[in-house]
Parts: sequence; structure tokens; C-alpha cells
Amino acid sequence: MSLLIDLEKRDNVLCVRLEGELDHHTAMELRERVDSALKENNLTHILLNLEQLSFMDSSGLGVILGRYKYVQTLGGEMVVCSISPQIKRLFEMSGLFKIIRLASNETDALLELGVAS
Amino acid sequence: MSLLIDLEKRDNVLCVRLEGELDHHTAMELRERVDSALKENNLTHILLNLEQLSFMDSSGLGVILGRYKYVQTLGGEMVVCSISPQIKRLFEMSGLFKIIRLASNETDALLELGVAS
Amino acid sequence: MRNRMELSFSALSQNESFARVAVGSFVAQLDPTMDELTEIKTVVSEAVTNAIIHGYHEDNNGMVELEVELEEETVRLIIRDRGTGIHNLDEARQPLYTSKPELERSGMGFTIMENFMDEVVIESEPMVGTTVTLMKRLSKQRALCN
Amino acid sequence: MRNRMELSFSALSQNESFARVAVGSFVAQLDPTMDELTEIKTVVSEAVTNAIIHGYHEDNNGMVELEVELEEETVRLIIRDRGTGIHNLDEARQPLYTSKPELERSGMGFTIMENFMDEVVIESEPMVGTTVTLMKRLSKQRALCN
Ligand SMILES: Nc1ncnc2c1ncn2[C@@H]1O[C@H](COP(=O)(O)OP(=O)(O)O)[C@@H](O)[C@H]1O
Ligand SMILES: Nc1ncnc2c1ncn2[C@@H]1O[C@H](COP(=O)(O)OP(=O)(O)O)[C@@H](O)[C@H]1O
Repeated sequence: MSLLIDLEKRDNVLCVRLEGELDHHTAMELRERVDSALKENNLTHILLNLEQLSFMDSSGLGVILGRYKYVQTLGGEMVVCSISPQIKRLFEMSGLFKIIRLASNETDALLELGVAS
Repeated sequence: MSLLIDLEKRDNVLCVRLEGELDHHTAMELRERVDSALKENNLTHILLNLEQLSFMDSSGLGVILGRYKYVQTLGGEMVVCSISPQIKRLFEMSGLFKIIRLASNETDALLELGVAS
Repeated sequence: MRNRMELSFSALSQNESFARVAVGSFVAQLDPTMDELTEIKTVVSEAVTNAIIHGYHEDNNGMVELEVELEEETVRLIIRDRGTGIHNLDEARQPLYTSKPELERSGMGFTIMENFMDEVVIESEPMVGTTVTLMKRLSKQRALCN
Repeated sequence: MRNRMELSFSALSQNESFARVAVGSFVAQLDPTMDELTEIKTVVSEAVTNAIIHGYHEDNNGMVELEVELEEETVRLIIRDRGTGIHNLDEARQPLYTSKPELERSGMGFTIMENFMDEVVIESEPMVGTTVTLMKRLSKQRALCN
């Protein structure tokens, strides 16, 4: 697998840490694993940490937007943190940065989601 | 360049340290650099350190045998040291290990060539 | 010196990363910057993914074709499928347009290609297939002239 | 699942490492051991170098063709050139035989292929070209059965 997905529960937040490459192939697995972790643990918020992500393309934008829309239907929120300049460019190009909240690191992201770390 | 060639003069020995990949493409440069360093410095012995060599194929066997023959015409000797199990297999397959002296590390190789380190 | 390669592979999603590695390793011969290399890998990923998802509807009997030509500081890429083709090219090129929202596509593939490359030409015919031709001039040689 | 790729590239020596990276990255999908991966990269290097040096005499208008097919635990490789061909195949396969000693060739290319692969078939016709077909079964699946 070229994408490692690390999932951790912090209060009512699912922390998702990605390492490797997020493309169409790996996006499908990410979607499944995140959605079922939310359901199984009855969580509504997502923290998405992209610090160790070495590659992302528009399929990554799609799966991130998809998770954002999904937690919205649950009344939850999503914060994305630690994104590289290259991935930030994709967020800007697509306008995603206007709807998805960005934080510079995980601590800030957890604070935004109301979890004191 | 996929092969880094480090050359150092120790007494009458040319120490050649390789890092990266030794194939037909990089063998041509190795031959030129080693032969001209021998000539310019009037050296007759070669120590070839393969510790950092990550890949080698039969073109590597050819250039090593070629240097061995060349120092022989100069009345010199060659010792190869720090070779990986994978490269050792190629030496065995070709019978090269019967004519070229191997040492487990650079200190031993220098001793074999009469240089105290 | 001119250097060319042609690559074709089964329309399987695990080949998306393979295509990026192959093109990246070939283009690395021109010594691009890290950003340029990432941009090239990204557009390859976009066009190859489109061929697999849209061109072949993930039928892995389809073959995705790729051509790369290096000449001086210029990288030319062609990505081709012999799949469904595109009915309305103007619509397809719109940012955020996607014909497969159910697959959570972002509709940003063509927009990214246009942002990252110097030239983007899309030719497509329904039932025949799609050919995307991309060109990028690397900065390095011009930087050396300064 | 069956996965196939075809690759062709200019007969330039800098493409030898590119060919190893491309094949290595494709075969990595079968999760070979490090030794198996090195063996496969080595035989690709041997056959591609032969096509460039012997088949095309380093004329970079020539194109080296490569095919890789993965099926279950089996890797099938074809390396083809449309160059000079081999006059005497039995002689060419001898360990240490080389027609270009002046280039410091070791004459070990075919011997290495035979040692590292489970099947080696060489077809060649003077003035038409040479096709080397190689097959290797990876150990992993069999290890899992134990
Ligand atoms: N190779 C292709 N074959 C058929 N249709 C395509 C192809 N590439 C793109 N398209 C069409 O163009 C649309 C926009 O493509 P793109 O901007 O890459 O967004 P996305 O892939 O996210 O849908 C696709 O939704 C599809 O309808
Ligand atoms: N693709 C080819 N086209 C023409 N001749 C070839 C080709 N491959 C091998 N040969 C011939 O077979 C001989 C043995 O090949 P090999 O064992 O790889 O040794 P080497 O490449 O070191 O000469 C070569 O010297 C050459 O004469």
C-alpha cells in the first residue's frame, strides 16, 4: 500500500493521519476506513493531518470534500492541518480552502474542534 | 548522475569509493576517471570500496576486470572491499573472485596493499 | 539530445502510482526542480486517472497509453485512451465539472493540468477515445542563461 | 488479477537506470523479496544494455522495447530490439563470451539471466533483431502455502 492511514479517537473527534500518496487508488480505501470509523465510534468531527503526505492529486481533493460533506450531514466539523505548500496550491486552485478550515498543526486543529490536548 | 565516484590517494594506492549504481552508463565514466587518476598521480595500485554501491550488473564486472588488467600491466595490484552479498554472487558466477582479491573492509584492503592506516 | 519513451499499461488503479514513478524517473534526466517534478507527476496522475475512470469505466482490459519526449528543456507528454471519449469538451474543461459526482470526483483534473503545464491540448471523440497532449518548459536552462 | 505494461524508449545508456526503476516499480505490486527485486532489475539491466550496445551499436534512433506481465506470482519479461541480431546463439550464451571485448564487456549477461530467472528464451535473427523472454516465479505465494 502506498498510503498509510492512522486513525485515533480523541473525545468526539476522529484523528486521521496520512502518510504516503493520496490518489484515486488510495482515496477509495481512505473513504471506506474513515466512514466506517465514524459510524462505529459514533463520531461527528474529523481532524485530518497531512504532514506526512508526500503526494496528492485531485482525487485527494474529492475524498476530502466528500468527508467534509459527510460530517456536515452529521452536524460535525472537519479541520485539516499541517499541509505542505504543494498541497495548499491544490486547495487554493479548487476553492476548497474557502470552505474547509485549515490549522497549522494538530494542537491548533484540536483546539478548533473544542478538544484541549 | 546515479554513481558518485570518490577518489583519494594513499601512498601509492588509488582509493576508489563508489556510491550508487554501477551499470554500463556509469561504468564508462568510472573507467575514464580511474585511469586518468592513476596516470596523473603515477599510481599502480587500486583499492575499490563497494560498501555504498546499491546496484551492479555485468557491466560492473567488466569495468572491474578491466581495471584489474590495467594495473597488472603497470605491475600493480587491486583489492576490492566491502562487497554486499548480492554483488558477491556476481563475482562468484563470473569466477572474478578467483583472480581479484577481496577484503572485508578498507583497513584490511590497505594492509593487503602494504599501506598501514 | 532527444529522448523518447512510450508506455502502456492495464487500466488498473494501482498503476496510477506506477505511471507517476515511471514518468518521474524519466523526466528526472532533465534535472527539474522538485516543484516541477511534482507538477509533472500530478498532471500524469490526473490524466491517467481520467483514462481509467472515465475513458474505460475501470474496465481493466483497457490499456492506458503514455508518451514522453524530452528535448532541451521541454517535456512533452501524451496520455491516450481508446475509451468512451468526451461528448462536450467545453463543459468537461470547466473547473469543478465532473460527470461522476457519485465517485466523489472533484472536477479539478483539467484545471490542474492547465495550471501546471504551459500547453494543454485535449482531443476526444465519443466511442473512439481521448488524447491529452501536455507541454512544459523547465525553468533551469533559462535560469542558467541569466 | 493480470496486469500488463509495455514500454519502449530510445537506445540511450541513461535509459538503463530508467528501465530498472520502471520495471522495479511495476513488479513491486507483487510484493517480491528484496533479493527477487534485485534479480529482476539486474536481468532487465543486462538485456536492455545488450539491446543498446549490441543490437543498436549505441545508435539512439533505435528503440528498446520491454513488456512486463504479472499474473499470480509470475513475472514475465520480454526485451526486444530491432537491431543487428545474433549470428551464433550457442556461442553468445557461453559464459564469458563477448563480441565486444574492446568495450570491456564481461560476457556474463546471458549467464546472469539464466541464473536469476526460471526461464530464458532467446530468439534472434541477423538484421531483424533479438527478443529475450524471461520468466520468474516469485517465492512468496509458495511460502504462504507452507
Ligand atoms: N479520458 C477521459 N475519457 C472520457 N471522459 C473524460 C476523460 N477525461 C475527462 N473526462 C470527462 O471530463 C470531466 C472533467 O474531468 P476532470 O476535470 O479531470 O474532473 P474529474 O476527473 O474529477 O471528473 C470528467 O468528469 C469526464 O466527464
Ligand atoms: N540484443 C543483442 N543484439 C545483438 N547481439 C547480442 C544481443 N545480446 C547479446 N548479444 C551477443 O551475445 C554476446 C553475449 O552477451 P552477454 O552474455 O550479455 O555478454 P556481453 O554483453 O558482456 O557481451 C554479446 O557479446 C553479443 O555478441
